[in-house]
Amino acid sequence: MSGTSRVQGRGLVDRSRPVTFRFDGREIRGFEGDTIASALLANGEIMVGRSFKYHRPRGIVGAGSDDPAAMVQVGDDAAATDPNVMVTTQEIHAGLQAGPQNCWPSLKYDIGVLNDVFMRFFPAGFYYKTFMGSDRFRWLNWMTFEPLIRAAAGLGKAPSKPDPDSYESVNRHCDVLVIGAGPAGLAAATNAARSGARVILVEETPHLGGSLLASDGDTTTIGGKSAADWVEAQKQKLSENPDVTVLTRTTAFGYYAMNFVGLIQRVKDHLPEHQRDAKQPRQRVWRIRAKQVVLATGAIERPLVFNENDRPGIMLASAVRTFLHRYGVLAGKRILIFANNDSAWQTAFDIRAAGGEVAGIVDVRRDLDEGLALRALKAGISVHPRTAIVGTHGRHRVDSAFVAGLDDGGNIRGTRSRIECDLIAVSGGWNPNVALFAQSRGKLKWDEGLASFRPGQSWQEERSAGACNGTLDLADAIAEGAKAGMEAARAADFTVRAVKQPAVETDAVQTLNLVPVWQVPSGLPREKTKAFVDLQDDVKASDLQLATEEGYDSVEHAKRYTTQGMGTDQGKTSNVNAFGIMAEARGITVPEVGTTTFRQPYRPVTIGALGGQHVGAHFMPRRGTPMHDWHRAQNAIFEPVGDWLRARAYPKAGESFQAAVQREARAARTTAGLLDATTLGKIDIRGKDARTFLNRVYTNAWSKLAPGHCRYGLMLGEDGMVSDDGVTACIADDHFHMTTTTGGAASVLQKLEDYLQTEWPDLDVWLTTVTEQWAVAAICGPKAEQIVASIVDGIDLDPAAFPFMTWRDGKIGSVPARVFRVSFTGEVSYEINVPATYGHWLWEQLIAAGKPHGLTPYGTEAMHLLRAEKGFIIVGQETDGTVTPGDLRMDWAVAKKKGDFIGKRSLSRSDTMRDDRKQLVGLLTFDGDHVPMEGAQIIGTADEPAPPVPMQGHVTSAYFSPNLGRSIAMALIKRGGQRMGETVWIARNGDKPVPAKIVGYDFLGDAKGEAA
Amino acid sequence: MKRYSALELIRQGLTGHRGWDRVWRKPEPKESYDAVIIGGGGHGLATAYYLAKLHGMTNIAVIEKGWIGGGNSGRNTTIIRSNYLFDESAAIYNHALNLWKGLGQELNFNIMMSHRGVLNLAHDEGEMRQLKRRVEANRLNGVDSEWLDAKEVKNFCPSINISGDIRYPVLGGTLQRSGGVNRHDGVVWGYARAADAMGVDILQQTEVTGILTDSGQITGVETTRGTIRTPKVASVTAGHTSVMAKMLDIRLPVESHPLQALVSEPIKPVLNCVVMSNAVHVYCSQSDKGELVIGAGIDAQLSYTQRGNLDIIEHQMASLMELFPIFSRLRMMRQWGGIVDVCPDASPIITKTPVKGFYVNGGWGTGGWKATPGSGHVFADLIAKDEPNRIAAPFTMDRFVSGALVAEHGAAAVAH
Amino acid sequence: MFVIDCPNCGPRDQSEFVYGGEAHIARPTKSEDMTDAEWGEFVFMRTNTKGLFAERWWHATGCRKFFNMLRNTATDEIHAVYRIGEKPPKVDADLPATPAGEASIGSGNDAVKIMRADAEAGS
Amino acid sequence: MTAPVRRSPLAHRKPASAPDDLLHLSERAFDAKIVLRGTPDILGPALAEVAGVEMPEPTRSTTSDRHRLLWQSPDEFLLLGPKDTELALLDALQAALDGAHVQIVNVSDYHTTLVLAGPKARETLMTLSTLDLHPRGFTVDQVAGTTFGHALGWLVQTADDEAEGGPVFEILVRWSHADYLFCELTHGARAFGMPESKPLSGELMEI
Ligand SMILES: Cc1cc2nc3c(=O)[nH]c(=O)nc-3n(C[C@H](O)[C@H](O)[C@H](O)COP(=O)(O)OP(=O)(O)OC[C@H]3O[C@@H](n4cnc5c(N)ncnc54)[C@H](O)[C@@H]3O)c2cc1C
Ligand SMILES: NC(=O)c1ccc[n+]([C@@H]2O[C@H](COP(=O)([O-])OP(=O)(O)OC[C@H]3O[C@@H](n4cnc5c(N)ncnc54)[C@H](O)[C@@H]3O)[C@@H](O)[C@H]2O)c1
Ligand SMILES: Cc1cc2nc3c(=O)[nH]c(=O)nc-3n(C[C@H](O)[C@H](O)[C@H](O)COP(=O)(O)O)c2cc1C
Ligand SMILES: [Zn+2]
Repeated sequence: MSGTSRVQGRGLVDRSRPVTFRFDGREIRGFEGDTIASALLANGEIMVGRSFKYHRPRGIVGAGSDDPAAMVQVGDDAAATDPNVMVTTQEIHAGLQAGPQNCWPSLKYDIGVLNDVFMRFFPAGFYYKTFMGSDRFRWLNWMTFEPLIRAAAGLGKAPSKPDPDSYESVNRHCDVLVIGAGPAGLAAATNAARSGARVILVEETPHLGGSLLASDGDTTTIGGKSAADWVEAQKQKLSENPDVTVLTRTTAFGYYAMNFVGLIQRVKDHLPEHQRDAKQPRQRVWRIRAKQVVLATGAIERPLVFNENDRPGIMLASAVRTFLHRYGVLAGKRILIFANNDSAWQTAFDIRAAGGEVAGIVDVRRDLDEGLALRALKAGISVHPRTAIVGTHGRHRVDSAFVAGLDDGGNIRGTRSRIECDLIAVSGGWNPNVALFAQSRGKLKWDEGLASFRPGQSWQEERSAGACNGTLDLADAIAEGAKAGMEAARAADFTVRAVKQPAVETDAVQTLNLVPVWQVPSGLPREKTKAFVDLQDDVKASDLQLATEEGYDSVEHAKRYTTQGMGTDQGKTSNVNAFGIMAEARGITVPEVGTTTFRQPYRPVTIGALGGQHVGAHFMPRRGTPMHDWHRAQNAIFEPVGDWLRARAYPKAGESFQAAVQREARAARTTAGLLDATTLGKIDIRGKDARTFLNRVYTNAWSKLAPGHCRYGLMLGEDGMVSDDGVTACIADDHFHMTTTTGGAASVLQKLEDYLQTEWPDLDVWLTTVTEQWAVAAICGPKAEQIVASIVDGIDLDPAAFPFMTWRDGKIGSVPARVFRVSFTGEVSYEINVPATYGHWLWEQLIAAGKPHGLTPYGTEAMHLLRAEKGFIIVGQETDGTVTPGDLRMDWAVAKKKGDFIGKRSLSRSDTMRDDRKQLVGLLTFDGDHVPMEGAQIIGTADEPAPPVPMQGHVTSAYFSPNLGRSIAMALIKRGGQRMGETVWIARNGDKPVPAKIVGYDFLGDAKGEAA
Repeated sequence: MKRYSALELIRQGLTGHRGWDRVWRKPEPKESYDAVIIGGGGHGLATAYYLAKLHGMTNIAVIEKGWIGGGNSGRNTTIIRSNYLFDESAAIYNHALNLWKGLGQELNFNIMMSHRGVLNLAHDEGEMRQLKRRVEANRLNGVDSEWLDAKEVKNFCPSINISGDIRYPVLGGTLQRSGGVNRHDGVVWGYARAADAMGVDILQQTEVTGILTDSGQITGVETTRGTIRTPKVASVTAGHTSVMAKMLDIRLPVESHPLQALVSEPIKPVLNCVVMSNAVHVYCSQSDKGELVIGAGIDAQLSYTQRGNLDIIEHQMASLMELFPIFSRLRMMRQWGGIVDVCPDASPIITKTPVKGFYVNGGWGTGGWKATPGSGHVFADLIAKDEPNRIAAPFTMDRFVSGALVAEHGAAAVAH
Repeated sequence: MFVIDCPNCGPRDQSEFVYGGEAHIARPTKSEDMTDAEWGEFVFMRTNTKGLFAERWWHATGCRKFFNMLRNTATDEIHAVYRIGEKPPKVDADLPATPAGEASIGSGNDAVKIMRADAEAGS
Repeated sequence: MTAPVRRSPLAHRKPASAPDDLLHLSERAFDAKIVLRGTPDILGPALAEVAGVEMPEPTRSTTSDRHRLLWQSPDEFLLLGPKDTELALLDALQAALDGAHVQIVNVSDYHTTLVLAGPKARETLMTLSTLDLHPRGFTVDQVAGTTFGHALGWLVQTADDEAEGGPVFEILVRWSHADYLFCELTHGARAFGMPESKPLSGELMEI
């Protein structure tokens, strides 16, 4: 049954290139340029799927992205399958596999159709009224029913393997962005481009021309050319202009603030596998910043809502024209027209002209245009004025319609008669496609003539032209487009002269004469009428009426109660009908009902495409230090610290992580350890007021720190809570080198700039980040001095000459180095800073020099352990945004007398001065082998009572200390500082709490004295 | 109020569904009420419901400037959990969770409460520590919460990618099995219907434009439908909390930001629980209808536009790809924004104010949906008794003077 | 996404900037004389204006300068940028007609449409 | 001890090119780079004397035969000079500006420079940058501190579009973002036949 419905000589499909694809397990033949829809129709098929709720058969209704429900699953590969693909937009190609979704066991025989049988019990929102459990049957609640409902819902299936394709997003700026390449958009783009402006023209379908491609190209001339030639000429003009970009198969999906528009380009979906360029992404998001936008997105035909209007074979009249002219396919063999306006009559004429059979024109209007009636008569088409379709028949495709006359009250009069047909082409009028305009936050207005909404007041730099602006006449649409294009160019500061617009001659129907009918009467009671509004979500007119009666009368409530317009098409064809039906039900006008909110995207956008290239390996930079390669080569275990990756430990072959940490930590105290400390934030501070500045940003005093010396500082937020810490060195009286935590580097610099620029602009201070200027190797332990001595020149390492908390400049080879005698471990320690490009070399020198002395590189885990042995805090581990210096029992770091500093006042609030706050203490478990879990809670009893259990605090850090031969922990405990020696218990999930003694947190005590 | 049941549904089905009652009346505003609640979101309606049910205050009105549920209640990702760190938070959120459990039945309205479990993932050492601390605190507070290692995470939620190759591998996570999602609109409607049945007037399309006082005591409100007298005004206006307070020259520690969410096209079930990750920034579940419901991030700037930026969504989707590479070919169907009222400590304000008779419930920020019944319950108590009860007491405004913040913000992964 | 006209670098994408919160909140110089309540006011309280709002932004990737911006938070329309230390300029903005209401256009809050505005759409 | 070896952040990456000279991407490491904080009236004479460059207008850069001076903010400028001259420059500038309220910081190792040249340079950059990089929007000697995907950097155009081989852009990027940016640029340019460099990954993160 191939090609039976093809009409010779029409359409853009390439008849020299047949294409075979599979649908529902069968081979289907079409031509290059066909969509699944046009190929199916050419083969006499129209049913493609099942509806969401009642599993009713669904066929092709539209011819483009406005189709409400004709969706399939494309691809049978577990990784590259696509659910909910619209047959009307998916171009066919060799190898394409498509299958119906939401039906089982097959498209034709679907168990889910039982829902349809019981439809009367499942009106809108029925699920709110049941399944909630009752006093007697509590188990009959949602948890029992949900799995069944879930399994029945949903449409297609998600892939089960990761996506093999890639995506990309790109940025562009332009002067004029034109969306839609119908006659209006083409005129806008060419006229804007004449000015020299940078123009981008976007078209959703593969071809320029819009509705011109859906009309008989021979009966319309523009500027003396056939419509097709005119389109070709515009295309030529645009392609010759280097400042114009034309994008087809590209949908403008989102109109955001400040003329930021998102486009989604389908780069490869239409190509067979072997033609897909591996260098190209599957889809591309264009992020456009346009000075001016011209919307030329056309109009969307709306169907009529009548009884049994959802059968496959009931199609929009414009879609019938599109299939005929764009694809050369007659969608039916005997086509009945049903309309309330003139434009659908064109469909009848076109069918006749193509040699098809028209079963008649059923029109609800009484007064018909005489010219049209005459044309119909000439074409041998029977016309039924003041008549309505009141029902249809046909199992998987309509085979006949029942019609009846209407009286002046719009009610059914007389008896039903039957008209045989295999396709009903309906038109309820046109809705200007205002989605993007509304997204831009423009204000819609009601147009009585169209009985629809169209753009009212613009809010952004944008103008609408053509059918999307309610201008349906072709000549007017072109003129309006041209004007919009020129005005947009001028608004973007270009000059352009008006030129005469081409004359349009056409015998296509240009009038509308619409008589709105929101629901066609059926003569049946409401419960017997199956008049569908939203074909995807199975919303019937009666559902909207029920919602209104029940009190869900606000348009937003009705939407949510019935799910009207909440499907993948977002109500493109159905919303205005729904508003009309609601208006009738409420006895008010449609504009009084208002619209629901148009939201992005205009059409669903692939999630992967939104992620763009920033996924997988490209997700986030893996920031590494100059020594990173060395750590990698040692098979270090890494940990993410913000964007950085830091070496956590260096297990040797066969060694466990924990064993490695113990070994590294032991070495650091017995021989020497080496840590890559490059990631610490570093800020160069200079200016005569630098000391004053430091006094204000740190809690402690900086007035007396002499050049050559270093000091530890605590930084608070204005709320008094510890936010960062680090060592700052005095380089010269007006020059300091500050270090911050790794994670705090950026935020501290921002905070300091903030205070400097906005609170204390009178201070003469400059700040510059030098975080990545320096590579830092921290070497510590009993052998550190010897090792450092063997490579550093120009520094007297004698502790008397180079004491703790000072720094010196020296050289390593010819490389200038700055060495800080600070310690985060309690061991004698040197933090050697060299310019980053020498970092790797420095590290290798230290490793080599240290080898004879047992130098052991250690990672962040051993670093944490070592500092805990010495009782140093880590901001973010001992603190959590609720901890003051007093809570840390670090009052020594808070200068009482120096004047104000950030957060000072907060320390004297009633709550921050409470004496039962949690305080940092050390904890020694009675069982020294037991290492408490970090985060474990502290309780006051040996047994865990039933919840709620009073909690006294929690373990912030805990390690097995190789140097003390037992476990150590730090904890924040209520009143901890005053409870030395007390026993508390550490709660354990499922186990008996572990007793521990509260102690000071300098576990090494004076044994290792390098403490600030 | 005609009760809803399967039987009634069948009866109505046989008679064309013509016998259903209106869910709520459409009353004209009275001249005066015993109390006026501003804000017809979940919290406001729950407050009214409990005031009427538990405190016998039925001569009250809920005033809503748009349609009820049109604020954040209608635009949230409906994640419900109570595994908060601090005792104060655990108390109020768990109170809410317990109320959620029987709420559908109590309201005689199916709110589709699905206790399908909430996973909070950890991706680095710091998060592991924080989440373990939370699990332990939860357990001792009687909040259902457990720790899962990466493999157990995968077992519980097979669609997650736990590969070690990703930028921030999943190291483990917490699971609250009683957490889950529900149907936000159903909750709003259920509360409204039940409150209306007890006599509460729900005044939609009525905006409060001013609050009247006389010597420091509330006397009424000005609305777009006239003046209404009342001795008690309770603001439950989420994103507009500051705007309400400003009518009485009260400043609050609240900033209103756009927060976005989106849904994918509907698909057959692929995600069986709620997944939340802070480091990779993903909040995701699948609705009963089949869409993936994905919470995006908050815009940095404040705004009252219920919109947000595309780049937030783009980052969100890139993050989603880390944890769920199999979602890549699905499509975003709709995105939207709400206006969330964020407090510096990420905890709510439930408080009396210097103006006698003026009560404020707000500051729930990105995560107040889960609290709806609990919030309404304790707020009703505060309005009726003019004193916060034990659960509400930590959330008064006093904490911004004393410093006793309930700093979930600093302490735990708080979002949604 | 906003395009923010940095006073130093010119119009740039919002992704280059960091939001700096409400503008014109001067840090008290004599905090020791303040009550807890007064201090709490400075640290925590914000006007959170719906309407014309002065806020700070930091051009993090560019000139690293803070500056002020006047924006209508009911529509996100940016009205002016000006330097730290300067007073906000006078501008005309489409402000909400009522305190919690919406600007006549551009608010984006179609979802809380008010009846009367609905009716207007018809005229 | 071995003789000092300077290693640039992209020492492990070879220059990459797309066919037909559409695009070339390479690292130029070790330029001398000095940050100068101060007002132009104070810095101007010193820079003229030491480096022979004029103070640039906002968002522009100026050049002399050996130096380029980038505007970064009204009081922040970045001086670029030949390899191994940073210490001398530092000394000379310090001497010339002695006692003035300025800050002079050696950041030679903070950044490295990526050079992206060729007719497809703009398009490639636009896969990552939100700047208006059309020749009308971005011209020779223009400077912008901005983001490239998740990396930060300073972009400067150093050769005109009309120049042989097309426009040349330089991006100053910090050490830890250099590999990411290099790979993103090759990734963004894959459509032009650029061989793709994969970001380093595979660090062990599980115990
Ligand atoms: C995108 C998004 C995702 C979220 N996800 C979650 C989540 O997963 N889990 C979670 O727990 N929370 C979540 N939240 C937060 C949650 O939605 C809110 O905390 C919660 O819904 C607030 O409820 P409410 O009743 O206080 O506010 P709302 O529902 O916003 O109600 C306030 C009402 O006050 C009305 N109002 C305002 N001004 C006036 C006036 N002058 N006169 C009359 N009426 C007025 C408004 O119109 C509104 O209807 C999310 C929020 C958003 C925006
Ligand atoms: N007589 C009638 O009743 C009637 C009705 C509707 C249209 N028309 C005809 O429409 C024509 C008006 O032309 P027009 O140019 O305004 O509309 P058009 O329909 O010819 O073109 C609109 C174009 O915009 C594209 N588009 C829509 N949304 C898009 C998006 N988001 N992204 C990218 N592309 C998108 C469409 O694919 C289409 O090609 C006239 O010729 C008129 O005769 C007539
Ligand atoms: C949990 C949840 C699920 C949703 N599911 C859908 C959906 O299936 N289809 C849809 O169109 N919108 C869905 N929405 C979005 C709403 O349509 C709407 O965008 C949201 O309530 C905000 O309202 P507004 O867009 O009218 O401002 C959902 C919203 C939420 C909160
Ligand atoms: Zn700037």
